Amino acid sequence: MSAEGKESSEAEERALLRVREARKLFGGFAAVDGVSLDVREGEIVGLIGPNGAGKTTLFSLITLFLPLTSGAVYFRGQRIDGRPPYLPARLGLVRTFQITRVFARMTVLENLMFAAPGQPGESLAELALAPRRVRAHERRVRERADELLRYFNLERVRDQYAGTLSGGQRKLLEMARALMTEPKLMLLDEPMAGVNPTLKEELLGYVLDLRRQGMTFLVIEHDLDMIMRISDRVVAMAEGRVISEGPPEAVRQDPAVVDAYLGPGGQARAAPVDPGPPAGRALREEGRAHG
Amino acid sequence: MARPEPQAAEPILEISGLRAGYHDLEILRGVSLVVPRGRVVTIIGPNGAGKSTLAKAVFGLVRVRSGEIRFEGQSLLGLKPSQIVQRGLCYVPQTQNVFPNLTVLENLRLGGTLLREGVERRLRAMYEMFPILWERRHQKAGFLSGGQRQMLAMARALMLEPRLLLLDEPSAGLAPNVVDQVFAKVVEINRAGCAILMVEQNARRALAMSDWGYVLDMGENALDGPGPRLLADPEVASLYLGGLGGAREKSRETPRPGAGSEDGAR
Amino acid sequence: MSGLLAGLVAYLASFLTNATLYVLFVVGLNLQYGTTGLVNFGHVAFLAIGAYTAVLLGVHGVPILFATAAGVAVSAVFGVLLAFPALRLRDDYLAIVTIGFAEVLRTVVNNVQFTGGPQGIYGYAVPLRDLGLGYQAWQWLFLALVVALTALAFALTEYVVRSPYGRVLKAIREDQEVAVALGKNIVGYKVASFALGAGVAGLAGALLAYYYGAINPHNFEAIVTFEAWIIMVLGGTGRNWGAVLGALIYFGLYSATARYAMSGVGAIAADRLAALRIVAIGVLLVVLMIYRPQGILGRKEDLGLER
Amino acid sequence: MLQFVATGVVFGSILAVTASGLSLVYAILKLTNFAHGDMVTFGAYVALFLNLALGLDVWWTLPLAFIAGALLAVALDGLVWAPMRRRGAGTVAMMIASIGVALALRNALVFLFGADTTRFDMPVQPKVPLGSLPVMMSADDWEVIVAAAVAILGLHLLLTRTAIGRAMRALSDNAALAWVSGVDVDRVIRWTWIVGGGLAGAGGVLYGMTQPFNTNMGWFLLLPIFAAIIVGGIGNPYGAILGGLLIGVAQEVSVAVLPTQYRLAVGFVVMILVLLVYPRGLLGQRSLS
Repeated sequence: MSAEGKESSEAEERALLRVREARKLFGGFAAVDGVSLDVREGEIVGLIGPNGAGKTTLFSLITLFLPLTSGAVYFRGQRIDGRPPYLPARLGLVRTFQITRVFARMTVLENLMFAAPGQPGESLAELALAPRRVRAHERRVRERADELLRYFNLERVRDQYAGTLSGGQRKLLEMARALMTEPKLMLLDEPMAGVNPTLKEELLGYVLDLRRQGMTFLVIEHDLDMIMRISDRVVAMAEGRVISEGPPEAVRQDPAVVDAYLGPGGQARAAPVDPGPPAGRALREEGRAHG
Repeated sequence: MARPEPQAAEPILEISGLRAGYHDLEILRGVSLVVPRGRVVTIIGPNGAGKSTLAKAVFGLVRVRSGEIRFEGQSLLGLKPSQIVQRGLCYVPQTQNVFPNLTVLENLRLGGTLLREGVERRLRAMYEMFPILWERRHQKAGFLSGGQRQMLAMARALMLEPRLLLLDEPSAGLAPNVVDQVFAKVVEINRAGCAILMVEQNARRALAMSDWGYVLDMGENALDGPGPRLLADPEVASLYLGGLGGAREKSRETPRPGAGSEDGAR
Repeated sequence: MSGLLAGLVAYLASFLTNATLYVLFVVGLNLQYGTTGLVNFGHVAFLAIGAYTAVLLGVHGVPILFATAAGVAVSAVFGVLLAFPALRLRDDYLAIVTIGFAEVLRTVVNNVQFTGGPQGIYGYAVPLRDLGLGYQAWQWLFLALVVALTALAFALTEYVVRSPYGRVLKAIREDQEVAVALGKNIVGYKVASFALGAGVAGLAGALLAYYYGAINPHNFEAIVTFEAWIIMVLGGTGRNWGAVLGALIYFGLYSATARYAMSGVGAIAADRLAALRIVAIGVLLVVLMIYRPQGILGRKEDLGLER
Repeated sequence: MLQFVATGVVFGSILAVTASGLSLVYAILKLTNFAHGDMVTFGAYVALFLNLALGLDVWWTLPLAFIAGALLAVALDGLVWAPMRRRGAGTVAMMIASIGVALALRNALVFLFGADTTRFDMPVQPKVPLGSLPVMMSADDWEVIVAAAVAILGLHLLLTRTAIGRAMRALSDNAALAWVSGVDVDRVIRWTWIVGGGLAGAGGVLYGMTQPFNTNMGWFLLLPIFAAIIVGGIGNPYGAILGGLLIGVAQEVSVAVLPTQYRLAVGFVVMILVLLVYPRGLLGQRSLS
């Protein structure tokens, strides 16, 4: 932890994503209430917090799915809020969804090929005037897609409708599809939700492997063990605000985070039943052992 | 660690080997639990452990693949929600649990839809238990505060005098002192003879007031035991809190500033 | 004997021409709904615009080739105009707006002078008619023209649908938010898809006008749109071959019952039998939607997987 | 000018009756029913049959047409909509099916009654001036307005004062919660069709009282009816009443400046304008309250 001070001083210039005082009101309710955070190149940042903390809303604000009420979002030094929602992906910022959203009535291969950027064949003029160029580019896109299908072990279902895939395969497809956009930063929204332990390890492996190849991640995850294992840094949110931020170890120690998850401390206050003797020491030790 | 003794009272709800999920995502992978008549049982577990799915599965809102759900000895599988309600098991969902464009009174009357007689008697009982609802009876439910809505949702479910009330995270999104009020009501409801099966994220308070607690992890039973003792169980912390448990004691020493004094009406 | 045969041959030509024109018309609808997911319940409007534009220009001395091209272009332009308000609308609103557009257009055509009002227009020049061929030979020649143009439109839309461009259209149909999240600017695609479909319908309209030799507002009633929908869903939405199959089945059934509908059966007058035929069409549509919404060629998952 | 407003109010109240039924069906079933106009036609022809063949006074046919419309709607639900709901059909599939129902229903009526324009056998009443205003209205005009008002008042009382009305509002508010609160959803749906179909049937009779009609009347009414519910806010029967009156008056007043044939277009244009300015309609969306 000795490097902490140095890290924060370098944070500004190295930040790939900077969110400043992001706020989102729904009616009078602040779903995101003045959130600032940075994600630096090559990092895996975990975003945690109880249900309703505003994590997914924050994702939607960063990817311009929803307009900010106030605040700013910078990606690679460029201010992007207020710009059209297709822009982030073009700049290298792509997200996945809590509940997977694949193009059900398109094949797995089509799902991937669709996401590739800069395709000349997406213009009618090019289709008419430069069919050869379109075909050549298609070939390259297909090769890249096949590569990813191999990487994610989806070759067998390449030509199936994505709607026929299992839940786990959909997760992988969504991640592969996001990778087709050649992103710098991936926002993963609960990649482990509803996933069996084997696939969880597999997904974890992919994230770590991609990071080794230079990818940056911001990950919402409820599986705290998982998030502690993969994150360089953890940001905890509750009720629309950042309540704690730092290395996993520090966030884990933060009483505010524990309170947010377990309910505020002092459980005896309103409890009509005697809570019994505290077992703090044992809990702490057990907790460390699991950390 | 010694296993707690089996519960003594006669079971009102028994779930065994329940597997359920959406599409091809299996959220529950074999859950079993028992609610004794007249007791409070709480299910806790990290987000995504399948707590809410369990509540929905009991109510037939999620397709059950295998396993059994018995209420007073009879299977609930394949029944319509209205039939389940009729048998004496009522449900309060986590969110959107009132009809915002209906008045408080209309919400309550709707809760009593299946009553053939005694609607007025139940209304009086509900107003007695929740005086705020009497004051607001002609207001649209959409204008109530979060805590008041939760009270109304519980009252609506209680109109039918259920023998078991299923609560899905009654404390979600409420300010701490409102949570206190809600939990106090839950105890009051229980003392009036209604068994409670509660799904909660707020483990500390929920377990403290429960006769029995179950911890779910990844859609499976992880631990169970008497509520307060379960809360003290070190294994719970490791399962439920991931690596966070170590901070627990520290947090008790330094309570969050203002945590208990926020105004309830947000 | 030879008279009977000649009658049969002529009948076959008219059957095939009608069916092919509908294939063309449905190819346009299929691009809009089957591929891109835009509900268009007023497709007949573009048929009418193509027909009237081509005929009116022809009457005023514009060569047929240019008049026909103008019919396509004007239809496409109206497609763009209608697409803009429609872009933000949900399926049900879009359905109502398109129906309304078609009905209002028909009202206008019925009531202005230059379209000939309810009497319509007749006696205009028709392609290939001045080659000095007999009517029957012309019929076959014209059929060949219709088939050739339909095949061309068919091939071009297939090319587009199978291209990266078509992939974007399909992604819009499946989940437009995700398409945007992956970096595609979808607005232009939706407008273009609607306009292209309208243009194809405009071509069908011009050819229809040439084939009939006379047009009036009665030719462009809402039922024509719904016939196109039946043909599309019969074959299976999103598949152009489905349009061919659907048109053959639909016109097959239609012709099979035509003799009775023309002459009546016993005491039942012809117009009542025609009505009964439309009752059957309606029932067919309902039964199809209940039991096989994905159509005959459609895969089972085509509709079952909607979200 | 005032005369056009008066005629518009008469037509508008008929629109209000039919549109509120359609809106109710949408609110509870989320079904955009393109066959609603032909259910209006059906009501008119049931009344025509009772009036011409059985010699019943037209006013007496009004409740009978209501019942016939309700029965038809319930039957169609059993034959078409319930199976589609069970199979989880999408909104577009339901819309296409409703087109099929519309075609079948309309042409069944053509088959039975022919396509010619017809009218009820009822005494022609003189139009008399309304006080000192330059407005002529017949007794029938007034009666149509009163009947429409009674129907709408009945709908209002049903929605606010009865258990089934409360359940309807609950179902449109939050279907999932209604489902788990013990509401018998099948029963509410049945009543929704009874009311929606009944109002369509009765609306058809009211229309027939004001002018000659043929089997196409429902199709021509469909656009103004949809314009009314969209202007008022789709799924809100009270909005449909407001929208019906607005569209009715707008269409008739347009006759002062445009050829009468464009009345239909006027309603449509008003609808487009409202959609552009208030995408959710004047009284908002999806609420029965």
